[in-house]
Amino acid sequence: MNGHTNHDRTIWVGSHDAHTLDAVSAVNPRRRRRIPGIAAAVGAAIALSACATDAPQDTWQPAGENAQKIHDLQWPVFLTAGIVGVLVFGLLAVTVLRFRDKGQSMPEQTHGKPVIEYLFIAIPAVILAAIAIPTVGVVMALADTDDTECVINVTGQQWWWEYDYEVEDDGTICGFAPTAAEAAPIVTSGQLVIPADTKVLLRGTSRDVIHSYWIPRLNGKRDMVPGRVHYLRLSSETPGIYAGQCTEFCGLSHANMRMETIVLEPDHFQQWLDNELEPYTSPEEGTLAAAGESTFITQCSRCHQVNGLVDDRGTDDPDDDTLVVSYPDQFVYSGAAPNLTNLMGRNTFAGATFDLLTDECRADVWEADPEVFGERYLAGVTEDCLNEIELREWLRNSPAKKPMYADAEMLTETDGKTRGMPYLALSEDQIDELIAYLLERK
Amino acid sequence: MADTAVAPATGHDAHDDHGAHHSSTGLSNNKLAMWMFLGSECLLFGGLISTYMLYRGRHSENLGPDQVWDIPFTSASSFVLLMSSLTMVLAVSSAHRKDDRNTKVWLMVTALLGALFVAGQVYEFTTFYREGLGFTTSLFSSSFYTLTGFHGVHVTVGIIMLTSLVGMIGKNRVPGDKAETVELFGLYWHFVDVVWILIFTLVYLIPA
Amino acid sequence: MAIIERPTDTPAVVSPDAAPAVATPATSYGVFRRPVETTGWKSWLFTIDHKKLGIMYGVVAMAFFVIGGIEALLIRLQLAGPDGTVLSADAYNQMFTMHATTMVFLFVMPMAAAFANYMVPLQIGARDVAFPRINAFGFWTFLFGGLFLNTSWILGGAADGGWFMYAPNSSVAFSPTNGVDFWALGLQITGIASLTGAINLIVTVINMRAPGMSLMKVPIFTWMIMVVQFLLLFAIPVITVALFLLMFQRSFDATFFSVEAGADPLLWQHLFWIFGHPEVYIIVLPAFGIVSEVLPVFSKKPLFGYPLVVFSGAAIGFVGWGVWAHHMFASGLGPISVAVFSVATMAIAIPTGVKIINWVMTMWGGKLKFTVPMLYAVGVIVQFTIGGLSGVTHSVAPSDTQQTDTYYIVAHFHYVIFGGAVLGLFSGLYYWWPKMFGKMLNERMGRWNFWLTIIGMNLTFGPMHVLGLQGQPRRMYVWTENRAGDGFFNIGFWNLIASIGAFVLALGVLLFFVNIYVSHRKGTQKAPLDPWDARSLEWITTSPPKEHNFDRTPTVGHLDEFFHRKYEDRGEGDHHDYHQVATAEEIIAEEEAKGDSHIHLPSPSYWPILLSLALPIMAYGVIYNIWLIVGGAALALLSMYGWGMEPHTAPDDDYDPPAAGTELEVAAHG
Amino acid sequence: MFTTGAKLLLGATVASLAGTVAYGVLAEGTMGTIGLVSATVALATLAGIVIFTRDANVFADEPDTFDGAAANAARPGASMWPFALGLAVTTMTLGLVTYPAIFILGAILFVAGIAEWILQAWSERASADASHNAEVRSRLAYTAEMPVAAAIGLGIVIYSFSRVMLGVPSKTSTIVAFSIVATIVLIVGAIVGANRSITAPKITALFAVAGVALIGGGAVSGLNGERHMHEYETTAYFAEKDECGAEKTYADKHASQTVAGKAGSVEVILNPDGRLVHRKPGDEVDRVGAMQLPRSNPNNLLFRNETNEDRRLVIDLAPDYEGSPPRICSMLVEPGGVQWLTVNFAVPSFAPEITEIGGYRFQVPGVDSADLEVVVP
Repeated sequence: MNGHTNHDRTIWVGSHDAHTLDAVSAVNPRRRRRIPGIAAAVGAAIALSACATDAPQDTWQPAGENAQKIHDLQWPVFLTAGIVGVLVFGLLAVTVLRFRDKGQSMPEQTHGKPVIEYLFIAIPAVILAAIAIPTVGVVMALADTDDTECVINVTGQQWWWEYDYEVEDDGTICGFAPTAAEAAPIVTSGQLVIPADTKVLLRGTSRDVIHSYWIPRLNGKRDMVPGRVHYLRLSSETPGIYAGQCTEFCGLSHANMRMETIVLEPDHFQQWLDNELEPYTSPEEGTLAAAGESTFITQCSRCHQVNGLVDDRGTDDPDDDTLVVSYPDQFVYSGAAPNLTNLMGRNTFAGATFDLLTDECRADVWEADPEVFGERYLAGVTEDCLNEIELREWLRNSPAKKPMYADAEMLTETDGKTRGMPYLALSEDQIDELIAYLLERK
Repeated sequence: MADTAVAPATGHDAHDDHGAHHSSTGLSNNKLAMWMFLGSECLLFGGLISTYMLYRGRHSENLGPDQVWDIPFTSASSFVLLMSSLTMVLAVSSAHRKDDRNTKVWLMVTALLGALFVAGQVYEFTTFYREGLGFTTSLFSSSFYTLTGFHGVHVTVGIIMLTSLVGMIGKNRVPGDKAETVELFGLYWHFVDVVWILIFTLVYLIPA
Repeated sequence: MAIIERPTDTPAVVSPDAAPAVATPATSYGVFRRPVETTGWKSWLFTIDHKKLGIMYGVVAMAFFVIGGIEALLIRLQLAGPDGTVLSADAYNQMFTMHATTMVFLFVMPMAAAFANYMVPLQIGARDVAFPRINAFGFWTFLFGGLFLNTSWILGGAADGGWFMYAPNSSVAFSPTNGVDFWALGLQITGIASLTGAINLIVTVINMRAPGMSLMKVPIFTWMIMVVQFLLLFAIPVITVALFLLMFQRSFDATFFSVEAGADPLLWQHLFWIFGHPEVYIIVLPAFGIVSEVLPVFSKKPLFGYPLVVFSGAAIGFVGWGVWAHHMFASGLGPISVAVFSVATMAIAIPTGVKIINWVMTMWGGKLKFTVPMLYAVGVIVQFTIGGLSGVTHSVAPSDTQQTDTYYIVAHFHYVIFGGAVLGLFSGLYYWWPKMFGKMLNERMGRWNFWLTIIGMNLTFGPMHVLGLQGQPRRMYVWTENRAGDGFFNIGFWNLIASIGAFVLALGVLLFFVNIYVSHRKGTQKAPLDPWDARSLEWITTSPPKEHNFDRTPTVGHLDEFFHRKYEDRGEGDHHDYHQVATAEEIIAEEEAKGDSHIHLPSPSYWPILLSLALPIMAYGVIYNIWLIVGGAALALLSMYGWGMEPHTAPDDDYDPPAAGTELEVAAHG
Repeated sequence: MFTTGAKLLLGATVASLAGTVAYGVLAEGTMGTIGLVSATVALATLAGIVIFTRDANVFADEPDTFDGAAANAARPGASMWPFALGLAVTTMTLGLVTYPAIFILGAILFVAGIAEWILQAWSERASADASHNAEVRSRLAYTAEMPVAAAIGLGIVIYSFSRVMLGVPSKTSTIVAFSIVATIVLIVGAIVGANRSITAPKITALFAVAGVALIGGGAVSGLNGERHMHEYETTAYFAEKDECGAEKTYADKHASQTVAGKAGSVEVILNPDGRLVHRKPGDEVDRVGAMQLPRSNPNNLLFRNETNEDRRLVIDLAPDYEGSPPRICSMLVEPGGVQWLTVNFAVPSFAPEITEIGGYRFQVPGVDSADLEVVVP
């Protein structure tokens, strides 16, 4: 800038001449070039960045059928927009350079030429029509759900996602028949597991406010609105983890409402399914985990369901066990808490915000090649890989780790129900027990 | 809306006389403004009516519209409101004839008919409430009371304006052109009537 | 003052030394006297002069601009690095909600209102707006509404649901503080201000044009303002309905947005965006008007295709009503609706493109002088084009489902609102400053101001395109390295750049305030009457204009009336040869000489400000105590009746001293 | 020579005396009587002093008059406000010992009296010209008086008349009463408009008579109480009484059959062969198998009846579960009609209390084949 300022003269000379500002018109022409220059730089930066990094939520790296359709539609639009931009800025640059005041005489006072004007209406109209036609086509194609092969229900709540897999009329789940166990609905959270090469239809709703389900590399986003059911197609050929994030502002911890979609080869998906349907096994008597089971029943099971967990405390008769059924709607405003039956089969927790895996183990899974990904994912969280620090912090005081409306006294409007997990005042021993117990949930 | 316009910019001494307004369109500022205001009001009622139309069927286990309506009564009160439009016309024409006495009489009659209409609405609301349809009972009831309530408030404001106008004419304190002021109030009043016809048709007559 | 006795033999450009005559009042009304002060705080508090109100609009809007800017800086500080700790999640949510609300409702709209108030009557040769007291009411209502809204910061926390305030997140259960109540009521109040302003300005433009000024000779800025006022006229009632529903929901237990009762949360979205989309044009069209005024002046050419620019403005206004659902492409509308709204949205790019091309063509073949207002105007062309083109990319609905609610959208609308509206408003500030205050803003400072702003805004908002395309959603109080990607140019890098840019931008804006100070220091010279060689009617009067604007109502024969009075084409056929036949001084002196001797202006009044004051009182009542509503309503009723029965021009004996034909106009500023 | 102050105090004394007598006769209680007697005595004393000192005014016949003396000011006009104020104070005192409503009435009178008095006092000082002063007073006074008068008048008409209508014994007679009153208003208006010999006082008298009649009618109706109104039973009420049968009940009278905004809803359809099927958004076909719905979520369902008879949808929920009804049923839906239904499953279907009742099942009374299982995971 300093190089230019010396061309600025005193602002204006205070005469009463009507043309007093001629003085300021002498400006370095180089400055003019900056405007299109900056524009070009910004454009270049955008183009550059699209392939420069490997952000997990990059919208320009489609890995699913619908994302690909969107991408095929959008890049020509971006290109067209870029070309139009360059043309406009070029014209502007020429104008600015050519017609700046060099002492020429007063230009003709023309109000325009109709031909030019109509031309400039026609050109954008044609360009936009060319964009509009494929757009309508893709909109219709994306809404087509005729060939659905697998239906999964998705329910959003503050601030995590719940998935439940329906049992179809023919007794399959997502087109797969369970090998050993009888088919039953599977309820998970945070990480959605889908088979590769399968046209999955998510049927989403919400328990409280509007959330939006978005896995950028697989498809565009879709709002999940309470009281309505919206659907979204996901499908991918490539096994792997696809990251996403809730994109409709949903209150305090909106930033901490994430999700992942896991794409597994059909074999691996079958394994995962069977594992999910495996009957519950209690930890061995006398272990830390067994103590953890009791702690879980007293401290956690009011909200968190572990399928098949029975409460045999206080009874001698082994047949007199009561099935532990959680009633989160009495404690949590949205009426739900994540199902923890197979917590360690996933590798994130608390709305997919925190990792259950240590950084190293995480990288192993997240950056695995498609061929080995399935195995690594299905291995779940082992004791060595457990990210104990964050899990411990979470159990110690969850609202401090992730902002939540967890203080029931503040929430007179919700009948004292919390939004999110409250502070439970667990002792360090109890936390040890719980971690041991949870490690076996896979 | 009771502001009196600045003399439009023709700026000669002749126009200092407030009666002789002259504008680019020939319409007085006040009248133009009233039309604009009413245009805006159309969208207000449009929004409220849309809300009602969306929610009229949403009362899964509670009272629905067709159960509580008393169409004969509402027809009678609608007729009363329509009559008030007629008397308003008479008031405006008296005002144009510079007949203060009859202007006052007809304005008063209009106000009274309006008051009867509002009284009818109060009666109707009370009946509905006693029959179990509270403001928060269902989406249908909330949107019904909101829509008709907004209309009732418009009528009430109109009545207060009319009676005040009677008072102001009596005390000779109407600023500006008296006939025009009466006409403006008339515009507003007719608008409120027309909206009621719309509400009566959409809300009461067309079966859900 | 109501009545101005203007001695016709003394030109008013030369301020007479004679002090206003002091006369003892024959009668005094004491407390019943109408306010008559022409100087001091009372002259501002009770004024109904459109110019004073315009200035106050501007000052208040600038104050809110600073507040909104500070909120923006805090947001950028929080996001400069991963897992920011500057703000808590709660504070952050309030911050971005109030940043948007403040910038849209309390800065850009009132700033446009400032210019509209000040310039429209001048541009159409009127002495004031049609309803000066309603004008005053509008300003005070806006001010009190804005203050009311901001008091939520100290009364338990501001609104935290985003400026779009989607239901059901706005319900009491999800937003238990009073923030949303303040927001809803505050917007309701400022909405009243906008609505009254809209009616007032429409009537003014339609009815009060100078003789000879047909609609197609109305200056383009005034035209755009009129389009905006029509948009406001029809958009405000829709948001009013939505806000009422929200208020009933929160304060009176209605169930309009309670899903348990069967409500459809999309109702709010439809109502909000039916208002919200026209709002976008409400924000940007005034700036388009300013740019369309500034470019011809500094190109020394008339606006290229004036009728087309007018019609495209009107077309934008019309089509703007049919595209609201493009904010809802991800909301789960059916594919048919999505397709229709997608195409309609593309259609709106055509009139917008027309404007840009017409601007460039205005400059083509001109004699361009790059003064600061011109720089800003060219800045608008460039920045708005970028914003417009990125807009086209997400008018493509499938593409939008990837981009909506990400930083790409943030980038887009900041290019449109900052690059279009705010730069345009700054152009207007520099251009009209000498008209409004009689002093030129420092050009050198102005250049620094401009370039820092431009660099700052591109540094801030440019990287946001990248952030959005890399998948960073909006409204997140933290971002995490886990999702930032690898490499140097990852999300972290661009976030940091954006934050740095925000401070450069802040510095640029700060320079504007420094410039005001520098330009108004003692000893700076008065601005010439026609510093820019301007073309429109507002320059055919003194700077700043007298209270009655024009000594004689100008008669208009051309679109660029002032230009045609100054220049004469002596060429023949296709050959043009323009000669200056008169200077501004001569033209104004002539108007002066033929001026009206007895001009009636409406008198100041207590009632508008009192009535405005009643509104926030009632609003506090809705939140805290029903008796406040009663008290506020009583004050409102009293003020309305007082207003209704007050003659708009006070009788002469209401004045202290009475107007006796001895007074001369003294410039209020300078 | 009663000055303003004297008038105030005398008024207060008289009213206070009346209050004392009334209280002494009607109510029993020494404290109240003592208080009122003391007040009367005190007020009487003050009144005496003020009368004696003539409000501290200086009169023209006294020797030491000078220009600035208050006596030289224009003589204040007659005023009713001091008396009103006195009355107000007494009413308030009375209210304190009797009913709060009387106190509030007195307080309103008090505030209004003070305001009007101050206004009058101010305006009288404006100039020496009384008519001018009246004009000045009206400027502010009308702004308050007119809306208050209009609102009070309006309130009386609306309130009294709506009471009358509520008191009328039947709905039909309400309509008749309403029409008659409206017709009278119109006819009287027409007569007054046409007959110019009817003067303002006559009109005022007419209004007064009509007003008294209306208030009287309203008061009588108010005291008599409203006519009995039958509260509609809702289907929730019937569900509670286990009456969600196939037959028509009172709640089904005129039940609404259309619902706006159907997109995004789950539909439960009773198809022509008498089977219950369901369809969710994104599905192209009707499904007959179990329908899965999320737990603890207000599920908005549309029940569509495609048979030829009126049918309703019923579902049993968890018995005795806090906050949820044991059974939900829709209204009777006409052939082709639609009914909105919100169902919230608080407990999963594997919970013992649900497996006991055989799981969640949508059923249609009278159609045995209609049975749709709902799985709530």
